[in-house]
Amino acid sequence: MPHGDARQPLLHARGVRKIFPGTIALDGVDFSLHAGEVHALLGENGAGKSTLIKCLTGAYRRDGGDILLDGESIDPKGTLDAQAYGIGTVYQEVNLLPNLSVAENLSLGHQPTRFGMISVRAMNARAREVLSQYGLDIDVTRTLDSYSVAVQQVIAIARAVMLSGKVLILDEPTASLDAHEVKMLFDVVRSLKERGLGIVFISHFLDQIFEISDRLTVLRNGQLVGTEVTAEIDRVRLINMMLGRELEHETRAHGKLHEAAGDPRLVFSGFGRKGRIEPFDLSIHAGEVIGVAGLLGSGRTETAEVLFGVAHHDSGEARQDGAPVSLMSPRQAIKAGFGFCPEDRKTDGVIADLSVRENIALALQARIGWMRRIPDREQKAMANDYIRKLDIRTPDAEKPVGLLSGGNQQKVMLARWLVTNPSFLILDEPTRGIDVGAHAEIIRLIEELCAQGMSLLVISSELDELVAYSHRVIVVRDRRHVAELAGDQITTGNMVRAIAAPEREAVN
Amino acid sequence: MTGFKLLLRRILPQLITLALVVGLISIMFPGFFEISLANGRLYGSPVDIFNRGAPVALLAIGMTLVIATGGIDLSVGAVMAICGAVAAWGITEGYGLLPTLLMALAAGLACGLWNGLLVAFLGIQPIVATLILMVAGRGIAQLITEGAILTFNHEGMIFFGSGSLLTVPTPIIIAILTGALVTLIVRRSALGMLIEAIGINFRASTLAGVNTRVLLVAVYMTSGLCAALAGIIAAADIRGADANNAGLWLELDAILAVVIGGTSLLGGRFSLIASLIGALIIQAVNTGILLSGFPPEFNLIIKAVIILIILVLQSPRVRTVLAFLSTARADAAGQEKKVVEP
Amino acid sequence: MNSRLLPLLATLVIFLAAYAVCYAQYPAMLSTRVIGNLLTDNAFLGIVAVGMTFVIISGGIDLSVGSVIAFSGVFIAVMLRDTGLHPLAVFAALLVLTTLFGAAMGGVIHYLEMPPFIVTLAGMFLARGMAYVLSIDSVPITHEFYEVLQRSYWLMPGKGRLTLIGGMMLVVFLAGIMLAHRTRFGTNVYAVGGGVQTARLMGVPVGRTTVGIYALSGFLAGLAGIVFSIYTSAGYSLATVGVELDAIAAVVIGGTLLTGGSGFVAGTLIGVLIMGLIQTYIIFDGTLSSWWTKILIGMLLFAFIVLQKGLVWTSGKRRAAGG
Amino acid sequence: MISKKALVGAGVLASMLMMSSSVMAQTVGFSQIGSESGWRAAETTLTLQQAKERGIDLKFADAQQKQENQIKALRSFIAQGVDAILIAPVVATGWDSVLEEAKEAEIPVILLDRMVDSSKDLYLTAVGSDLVHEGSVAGQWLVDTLAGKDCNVVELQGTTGSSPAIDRKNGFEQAIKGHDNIKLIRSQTGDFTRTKGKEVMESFLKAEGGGKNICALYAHNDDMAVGAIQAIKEAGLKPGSDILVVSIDAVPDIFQAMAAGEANATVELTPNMAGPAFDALAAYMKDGTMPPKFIQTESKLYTQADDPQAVYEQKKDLGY
Repeated sequence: MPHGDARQPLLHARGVRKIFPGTIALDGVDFSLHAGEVHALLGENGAGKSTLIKCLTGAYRRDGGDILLDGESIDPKGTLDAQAYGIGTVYQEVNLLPNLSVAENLSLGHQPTRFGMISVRAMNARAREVLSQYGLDIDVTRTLDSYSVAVQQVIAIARAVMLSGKVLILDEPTASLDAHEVKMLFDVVRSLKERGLGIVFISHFLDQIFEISDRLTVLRNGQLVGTEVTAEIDRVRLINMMLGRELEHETRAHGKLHEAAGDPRLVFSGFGRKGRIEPFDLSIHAGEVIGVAGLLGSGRTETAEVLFGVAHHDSGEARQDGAPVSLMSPRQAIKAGFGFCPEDRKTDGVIADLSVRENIALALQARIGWMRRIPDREQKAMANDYIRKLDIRTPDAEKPVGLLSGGNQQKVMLARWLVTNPSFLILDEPTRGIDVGAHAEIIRLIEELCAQGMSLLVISSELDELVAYSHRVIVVRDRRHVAELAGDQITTGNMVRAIAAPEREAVN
Repeated sequence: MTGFKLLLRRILPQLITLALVVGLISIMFPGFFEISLANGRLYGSPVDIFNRGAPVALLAIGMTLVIATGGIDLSVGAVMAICGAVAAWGITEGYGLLPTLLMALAAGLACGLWNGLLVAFLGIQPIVATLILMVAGRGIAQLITEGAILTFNHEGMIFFGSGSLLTVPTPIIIAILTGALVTLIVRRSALGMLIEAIGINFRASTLAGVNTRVLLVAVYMTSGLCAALAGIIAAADIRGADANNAGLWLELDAILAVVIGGTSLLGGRFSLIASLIGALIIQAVNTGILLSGFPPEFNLIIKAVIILIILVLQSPRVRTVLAFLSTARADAAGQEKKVVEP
Repeated sequence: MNSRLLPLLATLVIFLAAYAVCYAQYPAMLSTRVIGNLLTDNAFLGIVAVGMTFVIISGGIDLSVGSVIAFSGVFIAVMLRDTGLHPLAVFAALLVLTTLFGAAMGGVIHYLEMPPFIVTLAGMFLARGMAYVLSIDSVPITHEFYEVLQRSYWLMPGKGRLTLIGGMMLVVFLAGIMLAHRTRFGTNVYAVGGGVQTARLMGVPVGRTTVGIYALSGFLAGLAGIVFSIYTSAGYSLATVGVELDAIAAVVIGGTLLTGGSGFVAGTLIGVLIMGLIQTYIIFDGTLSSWWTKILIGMLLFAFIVLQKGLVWTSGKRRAAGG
Repeated sequence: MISKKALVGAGVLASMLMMSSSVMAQTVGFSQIGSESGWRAAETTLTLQQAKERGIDLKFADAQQKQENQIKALRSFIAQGVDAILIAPVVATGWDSVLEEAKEAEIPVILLDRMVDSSKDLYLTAVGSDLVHEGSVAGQWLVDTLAGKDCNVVELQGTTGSSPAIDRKNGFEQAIKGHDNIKLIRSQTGDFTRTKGKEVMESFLKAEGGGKNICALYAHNDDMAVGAIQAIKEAGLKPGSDILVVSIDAVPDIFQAMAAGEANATVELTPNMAGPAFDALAAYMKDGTMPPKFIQTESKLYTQADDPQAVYEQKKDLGY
């Protein structure tokens, strides 16, 4: 290890091995974590990050290697066992119970009791006290699902720290948070660091890694690439470590204005829905990419849902090539040649138990009706075609899509819409939660599609990305479209200003 | 060819179970396999199993589709009573065979429509939505028969219960034809895949443009239609509509048949033929009990124990253990991985 | 207001409104007799519905309870007839038996990963089958202790009786409410209903809880069987057919979601009372034929579910629009 | 929901009007078991008819086969303050406390069709037939008809555990006791329904050499017999001659079968239990005449010699 620390590490994994049938998921990986340190863990999907975490927390039985905590060898039998040792984990999808109150979630299994009965007052008081350490002042008797994901995430951290208190593993905690919420979370992480916890931090966002971590460890294909002090490494080198190659596609300002040839393909005027998104005007040309920037909950997903008919618009109208078009349901939108890759792949996107082939054929089949079944041979050809084109990593087209990784599921979703040959495709966070390689491929694909004349509306919280491929960018705030940037105006700075600007010009 | 092999592998557990149950009966009752021709009709205990199993088999066809969408239909027994009552009423009122049959089938469709609307458009949980018709349906059937057993002597109608075609009893033919037809429609069209998609992920299916609500309604209507056929058979069999007892508790048998057929109650992948074999297994157990000569107070306990054994052997955990014993260790590790994934 | 309480409140409002309508038509409906009857006549249903509430909150279902009640009655009657045991000893033996029966079903559900619907369906057949094997006859209970139990009631003003079993139901409801909201077991039940995987990750002993839930349901079904045997002083293998469906309906009317995770024991009490009210109203009316009775019960069930859904939906919408 | 309330309101008005027109009439509560068979439906029809003829305001409550519902109904009748209660109890046991409540409220109770185990002073009288006797009438007919010939009998029982099933089985067994020529070879439940009657008979036929070993069928009710007759016919045998058929209830359909020579005998259970009950009630109300504790209706045996077609015509409109 290049930057060995004189102190004894808090958590030390030595030569951890994990073998799955056919693959070596972890091949003798070393990893060390000090008290009061934030240690980032990086790597593409499939690099072995999750496997390493699961071996550390005992969710997997490792096939070799030692794990030392405070210098003592430990062998956790499962998540709970790990917790007892002092190792807590918080996942991207909050692993708390939405139907229980905040206080119950915090104290589950450790409720204060009097005469065998739970003392609700003590439980709530304790919850309030614990959360106040994290700067949260909320009604702890309300159910968890009445709070935002960020708050839930902090509650999850609070619970993990309360129960373990030595090592905190954060597995992509920021994936569904907006910038403000990330800041709140990082404040929490910093304060925990000061309290002497060792924190393992996993994220795809390089900015965040540079901002929060002290050291970082990169894995690739189940092997340790290296551990570095964050302050001493630059971006390019880090990406090289992760990919083992130069990034072919560096994000840079696009600079080119879309040649608005002729009339727009789609014109939405006064389009909106009460309570979801204020009426907006939007026109889209063939071969144009429109970016949508804004924070989570600002109305960006709502914009997509209104356009696609998921939420019925209650004002305005839509015209396609000059003729009015009805968009009151996804079916009508699909009939008009729309496609929509939703943000939440798991619940809104893939049909987990159906095969890759069936998932790809689904939207096309739904459009041409149940009576005219796409013959198996055609389905297979279609699926194989896109498996090749989009480089979907799957042994064959018959594998249930739920068993694929997130990035590959995203590609299947894309393929599902591409086979319908849409004229207008809406992508909501197409690159969220997927590894850097797949990320670049999807961005290249977006550019390719628009070159072929498809119109795209892409929602993303990665502003660099929007700068790279958008011809115009709509900025959304407080459920309103507040700005439209085009050409040279499209810079991250302009977007951030538009997102952040308090609304002074508003009349009401 | 591979499709056939896949199918065989899918229904193999059910086939083995059926063979075991039948084997058990034939040990206790050696004359079991004797089949003869009487009155131009096949006659024998195996024929009885098919014949008596026909109503449950029909219910199981509709039930399979409903369960594949993640729902359940508790009302099918009551719907049988309603449709039987309509059929008996129509024939005694002299509407003629064809109009009467159409009326009975329409009644089944209407019941399915009601269930489907409650589930798909009012968003009521299937078990509650169909409970309403389960409670009220028998009342509706009695309203039609005015509480009495409405008897008829129309030869054409009776044919559907106790007639035969080319020596095969009509109910068997109806059940097989319906099963084949529904399988054909569902698998040759895209319906099967769309139904499975709805059962696995309703919201994602809607977003992919699947007409989820209409399909849901259609599935409950199919269930109603199957129940109507079963109701007509049941009424024709005894030449009368017995509103109180026709199809009583058969919904539970139908659900059991589907589960024994290996379709998950959570919805998703389904197999109609496996459900049909499931219905046969249940009827084989029933017929076996009748042939055994045990006192009737033991009927339920025998049935419960046999079904419990079948279900335990088919349970995912026991299957995993069996798979673990029969395949390589590596395979089992793969299984374990799937289970652990949070 | 806490949004969790909304369905409960909706149910209460519906109950009071329905009672007011009944009272307007038949003033005798507000007599202490009718109120006493509501408690006494629905005692066994209420007790079993408490167990069903826990099962449903955990995301399961228990179809066996009706048969278990019938089995309990026959078991008690046969034991009292054939052995010299005191009823209390028989009660204890029975409760152990039904609790174990429930626990066994819970064990099969959890450890064999089988759906509760099917496991308890088999349990339903099994329990009734065992009742048949014990005795197909209706066996009267003549023990003097039973007379004491039956004669212990408080005569309310207006000749209404608050009987022991009616009071017992209220006690069970109180205990159920405490168990649900004031014990770790109760929280664990909600947790399992909220998500089995997550609950497991958070350290909820899912297996123990599942077994406990069905054991509780079996225990309460046994208790309901004792109450039913006091109610009818007999054991009869054909008794209480379909009570599981009544219990489920009461739980659902009481605002508990069949999907699990949310609901209230107190709501179930109101659900039971609403069902009793409907029956009383139909009897007071006295003009409905057998079939119209069934149709009306179905229609009212439908009306209650839709009404409740509507109330929850509109207030949810108002909240969304407001916030 | 508003329209619903309006509906209920209209109902209030209508029932008030109706009440005012029958102010003088007695109010009698009638707790019926349910409508599980044609016979039961006929009993309900006749009770309603009889009440109407006498100007009695009958409160009808259907218990859907559940004792608990019947107890609820009785308690509601008491709370409502009816003048008398008729009840067809679903099971004999378990009526003590509710009958005591009725007694305390001084409401006379009359049992219809089936008996209860309770003390005799808890009810005014019971109208019904003797179920054991019915079974033995059927058994005696078989004994007489066979006149010593060997005969294997199969039995279709009613719903397992129900009192008619138990008593009719006992009565029949008593009658054939000591007649060694008659052997009961198989007995299964047919749940009192035609469907099950047919299905069980089919198995009997298979199990007994295609029916060659069976000489007679005894069914606990006519409905099961009607189903079984079809099964016998479908097996290529002649019911009524190859296999003798005797059953109980005397519903219209069995007379059709008898007219066609497919059934041999049935024992009548009259559905008119309410007539004698109302008579006894009227006498008691007038001057306190205590009726006998059990008013037994006739268990008349009908055979093919009794002009079954005529009986059918006479019975078919009684609501069976």
